[in-house]
Amino acid sequence: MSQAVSRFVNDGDVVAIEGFTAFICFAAGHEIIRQKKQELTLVRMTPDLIYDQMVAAGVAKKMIFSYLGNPGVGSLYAIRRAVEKGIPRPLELEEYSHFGMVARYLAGASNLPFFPLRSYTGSDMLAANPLIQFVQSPYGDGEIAVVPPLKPDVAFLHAQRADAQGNTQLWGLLGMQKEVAFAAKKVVIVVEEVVEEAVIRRDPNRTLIPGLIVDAVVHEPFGAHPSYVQGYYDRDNAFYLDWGEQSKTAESTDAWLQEWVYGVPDRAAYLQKLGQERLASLNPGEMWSGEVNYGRYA
Amino acid sequence: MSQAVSRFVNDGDVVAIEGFTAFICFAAGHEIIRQKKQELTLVRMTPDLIYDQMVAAGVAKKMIFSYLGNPGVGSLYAIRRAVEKGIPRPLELEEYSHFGMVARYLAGASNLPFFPLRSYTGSDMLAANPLIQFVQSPYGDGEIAVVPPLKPDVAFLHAQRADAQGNTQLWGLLGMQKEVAFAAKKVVIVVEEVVEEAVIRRDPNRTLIPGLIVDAVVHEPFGAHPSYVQGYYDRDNAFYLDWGEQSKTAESTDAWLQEWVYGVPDRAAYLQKLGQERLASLNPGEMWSGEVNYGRYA
Amino acid sequence: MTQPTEYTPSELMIVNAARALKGKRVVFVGVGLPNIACNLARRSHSPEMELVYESGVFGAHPARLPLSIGDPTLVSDATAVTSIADLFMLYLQGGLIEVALLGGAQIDRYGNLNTTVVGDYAQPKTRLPGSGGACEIAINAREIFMIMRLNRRAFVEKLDFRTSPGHLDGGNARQKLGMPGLGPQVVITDRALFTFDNPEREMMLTEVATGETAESIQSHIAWPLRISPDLRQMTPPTPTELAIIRQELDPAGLYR
Amino acid sequence: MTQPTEYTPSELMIVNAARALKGKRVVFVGVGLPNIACNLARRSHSPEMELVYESGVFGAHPARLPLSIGDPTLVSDATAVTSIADLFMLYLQGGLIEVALLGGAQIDRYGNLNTTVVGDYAQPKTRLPGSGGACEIAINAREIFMIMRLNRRAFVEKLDFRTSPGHLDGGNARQKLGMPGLGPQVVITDRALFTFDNPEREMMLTEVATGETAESIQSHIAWPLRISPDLRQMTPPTPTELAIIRQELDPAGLYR
Repeated sequence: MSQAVSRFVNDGDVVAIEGFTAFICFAAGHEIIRQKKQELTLVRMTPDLIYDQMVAAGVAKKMIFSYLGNPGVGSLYAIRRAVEKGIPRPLELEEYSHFGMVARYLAGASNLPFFPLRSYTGSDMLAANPLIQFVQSPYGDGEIAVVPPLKPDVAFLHAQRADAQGNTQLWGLLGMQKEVAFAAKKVVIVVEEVVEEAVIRRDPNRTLIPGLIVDAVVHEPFGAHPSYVQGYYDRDNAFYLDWGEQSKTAESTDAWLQEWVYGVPDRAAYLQKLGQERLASLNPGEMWSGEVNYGRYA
Repeated sequence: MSQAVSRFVNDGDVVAIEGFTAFICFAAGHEIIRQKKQELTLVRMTPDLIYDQMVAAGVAKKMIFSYLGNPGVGSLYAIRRAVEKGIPRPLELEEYSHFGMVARYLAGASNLPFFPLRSYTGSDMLAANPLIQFVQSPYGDGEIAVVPPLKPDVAFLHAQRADAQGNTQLWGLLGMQKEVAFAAKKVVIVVEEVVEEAVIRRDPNRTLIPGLIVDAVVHEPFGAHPSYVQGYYDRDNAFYLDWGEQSKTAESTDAWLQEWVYGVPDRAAYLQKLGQERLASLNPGEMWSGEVNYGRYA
Repeated sequence: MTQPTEYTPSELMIVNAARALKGKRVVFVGVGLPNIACNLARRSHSPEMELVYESGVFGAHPARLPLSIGDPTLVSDATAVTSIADLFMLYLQGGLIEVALLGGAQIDRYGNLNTTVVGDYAQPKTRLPGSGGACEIAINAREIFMIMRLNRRAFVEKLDFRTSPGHLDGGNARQKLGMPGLGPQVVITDRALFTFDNPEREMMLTEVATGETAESIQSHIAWPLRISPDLRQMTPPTPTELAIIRQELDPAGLYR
Repeated sequence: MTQPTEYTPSELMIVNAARALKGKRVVFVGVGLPNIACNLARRSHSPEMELVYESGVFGAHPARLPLSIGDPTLVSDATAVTSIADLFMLYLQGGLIEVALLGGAQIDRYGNLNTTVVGDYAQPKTRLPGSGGACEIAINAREIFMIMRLNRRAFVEKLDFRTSPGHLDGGNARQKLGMPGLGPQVVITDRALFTFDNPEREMMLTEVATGETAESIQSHIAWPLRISPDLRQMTPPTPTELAIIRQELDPAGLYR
């Protein structure tokens, strides 16, 4: 991960660490903090704790997003401090609705000049974000909102498994992982398991991201903690609740970063500090998918 | 199937029997012929043998499509007779490229006034089809082709399996089955196997079509013969080759329809006539997907 | 046998939301109160109701009470789990959602919602979460039901920011803009119920909870309230409803 | 040891296409000759080449010779299989395809293709298959290689219908229309090889097969042919190339 971040993240880049509630690659975020990257534009539909921590660490000048909250808990205090008080530095916001963000990724992934969606009419979001425009339908049925393509310089996407070439399979909440992967200029895949190509090829419909567009594969078990990976571990809800308290002041937030990010050299050390018992408590049990037959057709 | 066709197909309807090379529901097409439906508009990216047979039978006044061929073999003679000579009746054509058809389905499925795509510039298809239009990007980067939504009155979609509520799973070439299902006003799912809801729920990511949009489920094993269903049977290539000869004259085509469509009351009789040996020869062997763990999260 | 006769404001909202959902088939739902309300509806009068989560889950059968709309327990044993793009394009914009439940920090008399900022947008006093999916949900879902606590800071004369359109400036403003959905139909609060069942599509008091009057409700609302000519008393939560909530849906009392 | 020195027109086209594909990483491919050409390239000089099929298959490992781009043998044991929408939006339009191989019933001097009709569109003498994916492939793939038999009915002065744009009227016409791809780069036939390596982007004879001359090639082409100043003799298929085709890729001789 250290190598992937130093190689693919440059100061000033547009960086996406995506995943809808699941698959949030905290391992990448923490390494970006440790490497003291600067002036990043952070892209994520739901900034979540990961961007709260990164904004608190001062790596970001801007954020492109659609929902700013600690899911199921409350506010993201570090981001609010940056926006409301400029601590540790001001943070520019570029804001969409969820569908608008998805549409921007879709336009970026499919090389379209814009993507149309039925949203924004009658909303003040139009005034707040001049990139949201309207085009007239040539079929005489009025106008429709459009958003421009978004192509992050680099995306970190977590998944259950990939082969060494980056052919990536994921299951559970698919979120926008596929669209971001195709939209990004560089893609780093972070997985719970690196598997043989043969494992991937047994179920080709489950391959959401082809190795073709992947620049690096990082093997980082529990790399999405405290978010979750379907079938591998549960969300560490206590962590989310604790963060609601921990992040309330700049001082306590910094103390946390010192202890859990700067104070550990890498993810392995973070996990060791977290402790085997805590990780074991996140075991989700088993519920298997069953198999389907693709046929041999020899 | 008899019930589904009589209930959901009205004379004059826009009918889609889709599937890219695979999952082509010949069972539905033959039943529509037997019930002597009239003045249909037939929609399919690749009309294939199924629409060649339906056009020969005179059920269609119009076809909306993007590639007119007997895949891997040659021409579709019945459709060519209709277009070139008006036999048995003239056939109006509305023509797109593959991507244009997909884009029409996407617009229909997602209630958009149009769908943009980078195609058609510099092509005579623009002159041949005035529904293909251009819109200007509001971001100053030129214009882009758009096509209008396509919402068939009824779609027949074949798949490996569904539960009684119509929650449908398919694997292999996914084609445009999902997009057509969401675009169509009525959806008839035709499956090799009707399974318990529990089977579907073991692998929710494989559910492409939710029961929510399904109006009927028809259990019709080998309903896609002579096309194929991944893991269940192979394409009957001899049939495709034979059709290349059989369909060369109106007389030999009619003779085939008499014997294999009008001459059998239903799909079961067709299969019996085809013979167990021929069906057995299409067995694809086994290649299983492996299982993934979704976790219990109790 | 002890029958619960006391109930909390949350329970009142849950019960009223569940009742309003009677007969609805496809509901777009978040976690928390709306989730419990939908499940109460399913276990009482509407067993056929299908829930769609913004996270891409259809037909969830959670083995535990989900903590967020992205909880993995919603995925395991669900009928279908789809990408966010498909969820918004095919399910929501495709017109499959009959009712969506929304809330916000501020609401005005036409059911427009603010979930973005308190104060000025560029220099906010309080930065709120923003739209999430609310803006397009408000536009595309066939009907919108709101669930919010009644208080004067929330029921304002003028929104600081209009995140999600309700009936805009009232009347047929939505249709003029070509919005597919019908907009807000009901506002469910802990003290009263409001509908928009008038030509101006203005929030109108139709039911008051036990102990409340039109006057007491007005005191929590910034604008002069429109009152239904047949204002009714709310039927309190029944023992059966409360029992389902307390014993089956929220035994830990998280949402009490 | 018998060395094959005779070869068929098809084998010549396969070998020339394979050679032209040298160093290309991502190729959009149909079945038949293009499929065999790609696999010959993979087994000789370009083992890293990735094939993408219009049917949605990436990284196919077929257990038998596929009969169509939709053959189920392409699916089993493939690396990824995707919807047609994803194939066209994300792979093709997304700009991932380096080279696509196309053919047609008619081609003109600027590499524009007709696969739609012979004769008038409304009253065709012969109704051909139409575009399929060819129109958007011709626009979006970075480079287009054509494979066609050389004859006067195909290499025409004016197309009956322009299905897929090549270099349009020549020069930088494509760029002016904002097309992402570079357009036709080479035309591979059974008698000669052509490129468009001139400012007018006009088809230009660069290699002739054994036994052919510039004059003999001109006799198969309707327009006055542009000839490269350094016209070369084509290197005939090598024994190794022919052995791979005949023993491994098409042992049944289907495409001989």
